Amino acid sequence: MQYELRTQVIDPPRKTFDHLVKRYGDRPASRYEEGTIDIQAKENFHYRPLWDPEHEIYDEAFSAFRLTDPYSFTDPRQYYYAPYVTSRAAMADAVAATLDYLDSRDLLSRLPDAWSSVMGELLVPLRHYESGAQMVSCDIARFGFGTTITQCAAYAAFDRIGNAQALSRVGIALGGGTAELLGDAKTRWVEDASLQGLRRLVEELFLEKDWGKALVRLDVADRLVYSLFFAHLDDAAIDGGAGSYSLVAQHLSSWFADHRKWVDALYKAWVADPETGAANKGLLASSTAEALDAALEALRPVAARVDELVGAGAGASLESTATTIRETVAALTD
Amino acid sequence: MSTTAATRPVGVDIQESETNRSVVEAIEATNEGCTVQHMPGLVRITAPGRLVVTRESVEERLGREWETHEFQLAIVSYFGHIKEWDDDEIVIAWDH
Amino acid sequence: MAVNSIGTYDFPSRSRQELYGDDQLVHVWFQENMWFCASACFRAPKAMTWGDFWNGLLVPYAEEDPDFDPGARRVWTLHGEVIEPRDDQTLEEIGVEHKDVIGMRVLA
Amino acid sequence: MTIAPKAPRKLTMKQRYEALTRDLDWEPSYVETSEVFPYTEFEGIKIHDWSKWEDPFRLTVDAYTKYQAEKDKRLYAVLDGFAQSQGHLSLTEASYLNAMKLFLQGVTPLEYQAHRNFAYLARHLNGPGPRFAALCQSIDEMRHTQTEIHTLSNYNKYYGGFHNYLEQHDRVWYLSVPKSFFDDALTAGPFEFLIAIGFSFEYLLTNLLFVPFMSGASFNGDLPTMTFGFSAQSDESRHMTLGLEAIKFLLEQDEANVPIVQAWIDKWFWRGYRVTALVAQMLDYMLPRKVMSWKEAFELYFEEQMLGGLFQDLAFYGITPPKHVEHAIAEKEVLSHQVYWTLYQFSHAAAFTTTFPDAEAQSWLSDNYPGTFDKLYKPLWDKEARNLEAGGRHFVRGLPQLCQVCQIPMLFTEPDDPTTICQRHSEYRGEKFQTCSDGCQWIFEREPEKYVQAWLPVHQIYQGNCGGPTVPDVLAWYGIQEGDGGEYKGSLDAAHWARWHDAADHSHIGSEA
Repeated sequence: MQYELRTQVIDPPRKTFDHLVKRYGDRPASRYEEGTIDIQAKENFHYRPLWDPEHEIYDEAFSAFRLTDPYSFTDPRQYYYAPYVTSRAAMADAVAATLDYLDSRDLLSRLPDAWSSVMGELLVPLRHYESGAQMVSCDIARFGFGTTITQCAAYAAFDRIGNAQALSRVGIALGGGTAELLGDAKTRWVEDASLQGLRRLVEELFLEKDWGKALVRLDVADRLVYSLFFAHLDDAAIDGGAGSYSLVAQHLSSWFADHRKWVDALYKAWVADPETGAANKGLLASSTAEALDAALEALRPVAARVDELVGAGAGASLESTATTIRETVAALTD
Repeated sequence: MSTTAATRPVGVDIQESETNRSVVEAIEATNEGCTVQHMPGLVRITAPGRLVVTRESVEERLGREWETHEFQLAIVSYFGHIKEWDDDEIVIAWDH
Repeated sequence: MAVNSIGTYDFPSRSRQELYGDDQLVHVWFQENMWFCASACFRAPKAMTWGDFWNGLLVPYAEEDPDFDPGARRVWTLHGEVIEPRDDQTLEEIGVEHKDVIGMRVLA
Repeated sequence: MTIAPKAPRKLTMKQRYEALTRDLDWEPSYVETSEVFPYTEFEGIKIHDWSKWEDPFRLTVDAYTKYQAEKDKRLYAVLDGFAQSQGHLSLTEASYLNAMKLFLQGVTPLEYQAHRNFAYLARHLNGPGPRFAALCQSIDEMRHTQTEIHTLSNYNKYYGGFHNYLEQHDRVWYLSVPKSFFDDALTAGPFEFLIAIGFSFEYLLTNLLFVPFMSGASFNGDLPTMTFGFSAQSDESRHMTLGLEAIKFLLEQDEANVPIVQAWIDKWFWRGYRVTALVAQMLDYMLPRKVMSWKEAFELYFEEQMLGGLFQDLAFYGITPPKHVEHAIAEKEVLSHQVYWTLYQFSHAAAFTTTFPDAEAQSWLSDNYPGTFDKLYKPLWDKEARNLEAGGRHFVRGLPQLCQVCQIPMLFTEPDDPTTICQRHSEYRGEKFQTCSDGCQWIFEREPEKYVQAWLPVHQIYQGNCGGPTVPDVLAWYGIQEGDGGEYKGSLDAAHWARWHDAADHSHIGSEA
């Protein structure tokens, strides 16, 4: 016992790595900080990309949004891999528990037909929207500048695939344990008139080269989609006797609340930057406005279809979310 | 020197630990003619042509349910080609 | 063969001579002497005399070998040919160009 | 009310994976597919059917997070326990940590680079199967970056050489070897990157690179490194599979892909092999307790498993063993000795220390390299022993010539003559470029447009871009502090080690009470 006590008093000559001491002073650093801050290479890149000779391997010029110090933004959730993956394992467990419950009570087959249609026609095809969101997030993870940002984007990309898979599992459950309904959902995603605006929006987003703008455009669409499907319809479903819709929606809704924490923090860092803040504000305001117009146009037919099926005031809800987005961005950029 | 896919060795390295002991024993029992070598921190099992890990044989030794995905907690490296990885078995073999 | 790229792929060498002004890089390849683990690289003015190159750059480097004998007879090579540089000749006059490799072998 | 069939059949792992991962794709119609995937054509690779891509792991997000969370739980428990119990004092010797310093400075930043570029693949490959596999690998590589940092962070608190590893990776001469290697891969197109990193690095060379490090850790009392290493390697098996699937997929898609892939294998085998030179000396010289020799590791992991196994398999597609592989085989007897002899002489400008191999170490080298050590390298160490007795310690007083491609000092010898340093010359646009070997020369001449851009540390120092004209200026720019480099004996690490072990001795406890 004494031996151990004795050995524990060795005073470590260093508290952490040099780059963290420079930034935060001589104090022990957190695992998030050690695993994130300044990790991306900064200088002396050896070669230019063959696939984009105009840029360096990591290049601030990949976006018009700039931070004087990219590490002035940090993830409010402090996710490095271990806590991230632990939190997602718990989310996946929760989703699985819900699906098992729905399955064991045969609850999905007891849904009112209209709500069953909302799920099969509109909710399950969103797996493709999520898959598109994964691709956009991967671009941010590769071309973003600074590990605090790109790490969030990489985890978000993985989350989006997770969401796509969760929605697919709903589809499998809804299809009585087969993948048939997923095939229908894909056809709907590609062919149904109500979904074409949204699909077009995703496809056009693939061509956005500026990762900052892509992030804003995706976020605006996300806020409309999530607010409609996982907040507004969650309530409406309970009123409409479709409790199992709500059981599913809660998981995506809580994921989105977690996800938006870092996006919001990044917006705040953009506008607060002492040097680039003014330019970022202008960009954020204009990108949001453009993105909102496009996303509303894409989602109005979706909301209209929802209202046709269950008459839940989806259209009005969509417009009201848009107003909230306009107000929030105005408050941030005025 | 030409060899055939049926005899050319394949192998897997497994981290040496108490929990992995059943996995190693199961592989030994399932694969006739395999060789087990202990190296610092790991166990290397090689077999001519083909090496199979079956869920059933691991579960028998482990005394509980075991998903083949769990093999990911044990494997350190392998050589050969993972030809199959499904609910019941994992097969490492060469294609050609 | 040329690289495959999207768009023009044309960048200047990061080691080109103009980056060294009136100087150039000169390599010395120690042959038949494994004490020197690798060939050496020096920056030297093109107008530096061989005498200055030898006394000012090469000897201080080579002295790290405890058996180094500055007076030993040596064979020098450049561009695959034996050369016999005189102390008063400049590197340029000897024909040493940017990033050339000068071979140096001590005669037994 | 619709009634679903009762007791639905559970989907098999394969069906479930297909449904959840591979079926997420659709053919875009509002924009051109070629605009959505702008990077998968310029390399000349032809893909006819992306759905032919196989992923034997059949992972889905729920299974991934479940097992990865479990792995990390186990790993961080070991790290915490080790830190709390002053586990660093149970290493064989503080000099062991030189291997880990090299690892943190040289390898960890590469894991991060892999993370970023697998994200690029996870966006820009046309098929959802390979995109998902790439995405898993991308976040796995972030995991490796972080678990390595967190593992070695504890050593950084007590020992030199770790504290400025990130800046050093961007600046220090010997670290431009791994950095330029990965920069080369990142700047290549997506398919070349897959062959470079996914196949050549992860499948062909990963065992050679990592298993010796991890076994070395296990053998030298470094429980955390062993744990993170084996834990990372379990992800690595997925990565190896991605690499192998990638190559088989490309080869099966179109015959015209075969020569392109072969040239990439030729290039990336040699490029990766050169980076493993650092591992060779680590195994034979840096580990206080040796695990296996480089030669043995090379024979087992490369010659037996890859040449004897994998390449026999790939012969089916018309793929031959990598160009210049015979030179690597010839070098196995000399490589580690040449590299360590070089690091020994340049460690005054490094963030690790080196020392004279003692009698026991030399006799191990002599036993393991009966054909070369006594004849070629022992005489050098004997001369250095006399030098040390006379108060000398051999450090080079200047800068080495570097290979334009691998960026290692020009220390390698002719394949058939281990006493003659190899010099290869090429000219491009009127400028001379030297390379260390036929392998590096071939790589240079294939793509000179690329390699002329190399940020060669020695040239940059001479251009005045590295802090100033003198060695102390450059070392300050490297962020090297007293005790980081030079000779191990008498170093700060050695002194601390001795003091802490004295302090940990029972006999002192009573006297201080």
